[in-house]
Amino acid sequence: MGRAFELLVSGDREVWFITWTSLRFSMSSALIACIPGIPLGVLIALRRFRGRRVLLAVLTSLMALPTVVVGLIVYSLISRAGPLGSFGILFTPRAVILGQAILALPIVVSMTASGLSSLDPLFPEVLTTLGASKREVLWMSVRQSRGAVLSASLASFGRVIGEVGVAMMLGGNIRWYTRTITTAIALETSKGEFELGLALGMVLLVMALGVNAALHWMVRHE
Amino acid sequence: MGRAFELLVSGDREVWFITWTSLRFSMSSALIACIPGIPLGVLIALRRFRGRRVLLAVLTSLMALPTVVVGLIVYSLISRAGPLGSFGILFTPRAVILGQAILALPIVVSMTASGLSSLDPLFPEVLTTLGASKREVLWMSVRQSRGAVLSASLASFGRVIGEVGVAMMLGGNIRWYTRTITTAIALETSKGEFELGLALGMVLLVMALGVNAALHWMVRHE
Amino acid sequence: NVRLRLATTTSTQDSGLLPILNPPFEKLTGITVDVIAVGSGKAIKLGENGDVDVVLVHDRKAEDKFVSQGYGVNRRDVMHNDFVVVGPSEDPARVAASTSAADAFARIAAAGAGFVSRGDASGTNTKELDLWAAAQVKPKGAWYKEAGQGMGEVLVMSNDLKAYTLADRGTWIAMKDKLPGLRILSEGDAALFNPYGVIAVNPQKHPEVNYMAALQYVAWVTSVQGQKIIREYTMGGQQLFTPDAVK
Amino acid sequence: MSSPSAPRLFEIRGLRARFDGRTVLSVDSLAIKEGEVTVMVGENGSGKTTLLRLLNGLITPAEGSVKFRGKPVPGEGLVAVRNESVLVHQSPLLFRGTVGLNVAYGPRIRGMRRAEAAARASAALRRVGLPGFERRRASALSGGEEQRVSLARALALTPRVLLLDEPTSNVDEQSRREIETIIREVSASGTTVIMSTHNMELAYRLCGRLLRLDAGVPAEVEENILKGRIERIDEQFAYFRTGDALLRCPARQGDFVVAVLPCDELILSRQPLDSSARNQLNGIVTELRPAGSLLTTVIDCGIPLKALITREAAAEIGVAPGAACVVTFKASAVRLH
Amino acid sequence: MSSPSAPRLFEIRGLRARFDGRTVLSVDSLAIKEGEVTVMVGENGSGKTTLLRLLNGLITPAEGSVKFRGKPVPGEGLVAVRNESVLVHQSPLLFRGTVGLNVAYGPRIRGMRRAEAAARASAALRRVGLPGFERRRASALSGGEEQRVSLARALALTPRVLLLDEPTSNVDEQSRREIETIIREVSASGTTVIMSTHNMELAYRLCGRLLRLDAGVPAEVEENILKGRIERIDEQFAYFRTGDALLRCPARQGDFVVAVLPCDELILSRQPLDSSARNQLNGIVTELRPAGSLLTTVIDCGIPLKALITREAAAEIGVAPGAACVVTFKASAVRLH
Ligand SMILES: Nc1ncnc2c1ncn2[C@@H]1O[C@H](COP(=O)(O)OP(=O)(O)OP(=O)(O)O)[C@@H](O)[C@H]1O
Ligand SMILES: Nc1ncnc2c1ncn2[C@@H]1O[C@H](COP(=O)(O)OP(=O)(O)OP(=O)(O)O)[C@@H](O)[C@H]1O
Ligand SMILES: [Mg+2]
Ligand SMILES: [Mg+2]
Repeated sequence: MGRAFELLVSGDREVWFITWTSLRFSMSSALIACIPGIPLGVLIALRRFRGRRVLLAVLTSLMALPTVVVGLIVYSLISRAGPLGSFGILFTPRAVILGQAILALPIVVSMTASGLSSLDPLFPEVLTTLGASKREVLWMSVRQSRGAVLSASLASFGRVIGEVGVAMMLGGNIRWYTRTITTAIALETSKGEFELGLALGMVLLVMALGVNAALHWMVRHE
Repeated sequence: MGRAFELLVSGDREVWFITWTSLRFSMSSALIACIPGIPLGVLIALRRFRGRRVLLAVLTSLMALPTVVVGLIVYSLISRAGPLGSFGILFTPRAVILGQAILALPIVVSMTASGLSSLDPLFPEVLTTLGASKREVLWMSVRQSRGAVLSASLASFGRVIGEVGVAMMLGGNIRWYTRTITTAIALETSKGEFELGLALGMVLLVMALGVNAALHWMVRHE
Repeated sequence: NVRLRLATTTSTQDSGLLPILNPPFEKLTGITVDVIAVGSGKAIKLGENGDVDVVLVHDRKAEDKFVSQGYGVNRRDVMHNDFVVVGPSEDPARVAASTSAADAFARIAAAGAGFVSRGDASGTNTKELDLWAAAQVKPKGAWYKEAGQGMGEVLVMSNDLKAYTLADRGTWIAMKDKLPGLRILSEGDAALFNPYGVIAVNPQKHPEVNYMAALQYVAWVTSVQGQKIIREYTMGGQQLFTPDAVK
Repeated sequence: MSSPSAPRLFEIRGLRARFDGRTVLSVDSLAIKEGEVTVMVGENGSGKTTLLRLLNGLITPAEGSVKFRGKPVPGEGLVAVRNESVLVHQSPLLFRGTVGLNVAYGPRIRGMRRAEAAARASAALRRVGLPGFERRRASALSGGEEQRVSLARALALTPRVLLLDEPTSNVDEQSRREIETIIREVSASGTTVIMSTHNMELAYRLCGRLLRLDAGVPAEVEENILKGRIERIDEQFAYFRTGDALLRCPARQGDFVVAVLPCDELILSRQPLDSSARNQLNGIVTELRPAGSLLTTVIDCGIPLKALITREAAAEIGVAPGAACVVTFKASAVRLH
Repeated sequence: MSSPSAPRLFEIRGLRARFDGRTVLSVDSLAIKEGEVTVMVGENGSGKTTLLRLLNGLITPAEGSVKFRGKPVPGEGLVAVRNESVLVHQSPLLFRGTVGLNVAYGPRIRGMRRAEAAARASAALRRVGLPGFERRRASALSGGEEQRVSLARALALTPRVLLLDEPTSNVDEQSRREIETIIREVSASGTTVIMSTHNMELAYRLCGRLLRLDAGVPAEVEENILKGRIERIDEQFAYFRTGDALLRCPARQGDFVVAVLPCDELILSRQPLDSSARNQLNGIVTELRPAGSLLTTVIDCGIPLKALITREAAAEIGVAPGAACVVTFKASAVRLH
């Protein structure tokens, strides 16, 4: 801990930079995942359709996919040799954000769905009879279960800010460019600099706590 | 996919071994995390105490902790130089299971708590008036929210079976001993054997799906 | 702002050489060098896929294959360092008394003392397997731990497990302060020679690669200035690499 | 019966509703006129809630059709049903947040501006006897308060069709009377009301039409429900005016608006009877129809009265459409509500 | 009033309950005897549910104490309250799974074997009129079915104290009568019943004691509630026997067990009045106590009757404890339930 604060307070420019990069990547990717993920989760929770259970099981299983595998899959798409190679986004921040968003999506969807499944089954009916359109039912369900939706978003944020596989594979851990706290930790650890790794871990934890607290506070005071 | 099945079907003994190791480690660690984690989550959900919100925020933030940091922390305890070094469990299966259980614990606790918070607030009261003791209220709450509790357990299982940091750091990725699917993927990837990495990823995914399906089925037919 | 992507092994990055070697190049040419430090195998794979412009690795067999398959052009020797056999200070296998690297390995096997192998098909791992062959030992058994990890991790493991291992000198020097239980027990054998090469990715295979910048980089590391920086780079008072391009 | 140009508000044909393979509702044919107050009664599990949900297009029938203004629901008619009708569910389900937010939700969702919707909400809350409840947390209400908020939430929409599922079950006496008044008022202003209740008093007092469900099947109502008012009261009788008839009833005080006369309490005869029964009305038989082993006879005595008689008795007295007869019943057989 | 050796079942002193800083219940002193049926009535939000929860030790009072068999609840008496009493909540909250599982839960948790508990559950379900519902999913019930299952869940425990919060609100007429019978039966077997309801008919018929809550404060009940039965009925009157008195009531048919006589419908006089009022009873004033600006007078006419009179009238007639007087009231003032 002492080391972490020393690093931050001493104004080590590089630590500040990678902290900011981590935050930027994970906020962006969690947000990008939430935009389709929350509505999708709500739909899965509220609709009864064929294959719903299977879909949920697949989503939960996807949460188990190692980050490096997600990295590999995205890599095989955006590598020069892959179908989207011409965009040349490999080893850029965009690639990391894309990969992390893909990583976050199943988490957002399945946690939102499982959170909302505890809504009273009559809830959508009550909204509907009051004149709510399908979209409004969706939106109100989110507001009604905002605790669960917040949990889902925060869990996906936590997952991406703490993951290293995608950031390493797609970002390349390039100094002053795509190096994040986690890739830096991996680097330091591989060099045997365990204390520095731990210190960076603490920085990350403090940041995650801050984001958590801020979002909880916002939702509470909405 | 093709490659993965080829590997499994061709009876590659090593692939079977690492698959079994992965399953063994993650089942054990998820189970170990659930034993204190589920009751703790239920307590946090049902009791109103000071610092409850803070505790929840910390737990959610802990989910963001990179696996390698968890690995580092446990390492610093069980390494020869650490306070528990004399047990000599570093680079053994026990070390991995211990580390993964620590990783899984905040997930189990916070997801159980958030799942149960959607129980009707009168539910414990109804149980109490029917003569349930505090322990029975706890147990019935779990059964009542078994979907949420199952999700929590499966999420923690998914997290540990898909993680690589702890397994690598504490298990050492030792062939025929502590090598798991994820550490094998990391190894193959570092060798540039991307396809093999992907194939192993698919093996893992299929396994996670199997466990998910089995548990869902069990809970449904309880 | 031109960016050049360099895939390299972790040893060049972790030893601190590249952070010294690259800035003068960047200043000189205005090209930003993105260093992607991975295992040798992965670095070459990235080159094959055209995801990087230039590779700097140490695995002669893989490099030659890379060039012969047409993925890489203009391979140049850059520098070398060497491998050392490290092990517990107590030296239960009496490796310190060995006459050659192969002899050292034979002693380890004979004593059944712990040995941690990289097991990751890296240059170091390839070299290690060659040495086992030379010692006429099939490494197998509880004493032989295939870790499948990077050099740093394997050194840490050896330290903890009180086991022997083969390490490149650069990483050893960089990390030896954190490895109180280990010391060099065998070194200097010609068989432990570890050459690094730089290869530009073939623009005919991958037209998108920044071939011009890659050539400039190859030119820089093999230039007199570049080689001087390599020669003068020391850590803990020890020279880490010996330049090969300019004698 | 209905003129073909003006379709009934709701028309039901061959309707079947099933849950888990069990048929819980089975209505062959039913029409509901605009402006009417239809009250559904029936045992627990007889399908009242299910029918209301079907009418509101919230669930889909297993067989048959519900038509709203001639268009099928769910289907073409769904938009119209959504726009014109609101169902107040049996168990009030309030959203998190304040009571005001709950009640203003409907108007807001239909595009009303915030201030206007809030004003509507306040008015609706005042109407159900909960003035000033706007800022209370919806989760911190008593059972009856919840139920009244849920009614207010529907009233705030001023719907053309109001579907109420047991709106007074948890409500106190005073509020029950107020809700009765509300239903009278909205009905007077042209709103169609379809409600279910177990409170027979409320059912009798409000119904334009009483619908009894028996295990999912509409059943004949075996009572004469006569709207009217007490004309005078003496120590012996209350005199209840309904249409052209004046009925002698037990002398009770109260604001009674309906007299209920069970069909099997009516005695038919050709000549006036010499009995202690204090009500005798002359009438003409207009209809005869079988009702199980008995016959339902409709007699026009200025008001139409239904009587249940055995087939033998009918033959003996010579009951046939067009025949004159005398209807006799005791004062104590008349139940005032 | 009570003998010191036998403490009342419940004793309340200076009780205050608060939610969000608002005092919603304020009972200075109240005792409930064992074996009695206490019925609570009062407006929505008057604190009935809150009082029941306090009695069951489910919430903690802000001030004051509830004692069960002399021991404070929550506190020393909690174990006893838990063992002997069950509260049926206002909104039935069933667990997932089958109805059988719900009803057998209580017996199971108290250590009964599975088969025995299942048998108990079946018996309880039969008792509430839901035989064969054991295997139904608890989430697939109608509103009234849910409520009856929740009652059965409590009955399966055969508690010594049964706390019922509006047990008949969603229940059909027939079942309401059955529940009334159940309450009579459990009460006859010695169980203490404390219930809340908005159904005044049920309240009057069942109550051993009627407790009216007015904004959280127990209020005087301004009615004479006279238990008894119809002795005979003629075309003019029903004759209701209560204690030594025979009351003339409006002639209505039905199974009436209670006559309710509002206190302000009684006229007191020294001499028999020559009026059309058909009930005149002679009695002796036993008590006089102020009730706002009026006086509550208790007259022993074989049965104790309460009358509300003005202070002037009291002075004029000379109403004082021990004085003889005549109580007069109209037949139509008597409400039979
Ligand atoms: N979601 C459901 N799934 C399965 N069965 C159901 C469901 N809802 C209702 N039922 C069953 O359908 C039947 C009709 O239920 P419905 O709710 O329409 O009755 P109701 O007349 O409203 O009764 P109540 O007076 O108790 O409210 C009942 O037997 C009930 O058990
Ligand atoms: N959990 C709560 N939080 C805050 N206020 C509450 C809560 N529960 C009840 N209240 C308030 O306390 C008062 C008394 O409520 P209570 O439920 O005891 O009333 P009640 O007599 O049972 O009414 P009802 O007849 O409607 O069931 C009400 O004004 C209600 O709004
Ligand atoms: Mg219903
Ligand atoms: Mg209540």
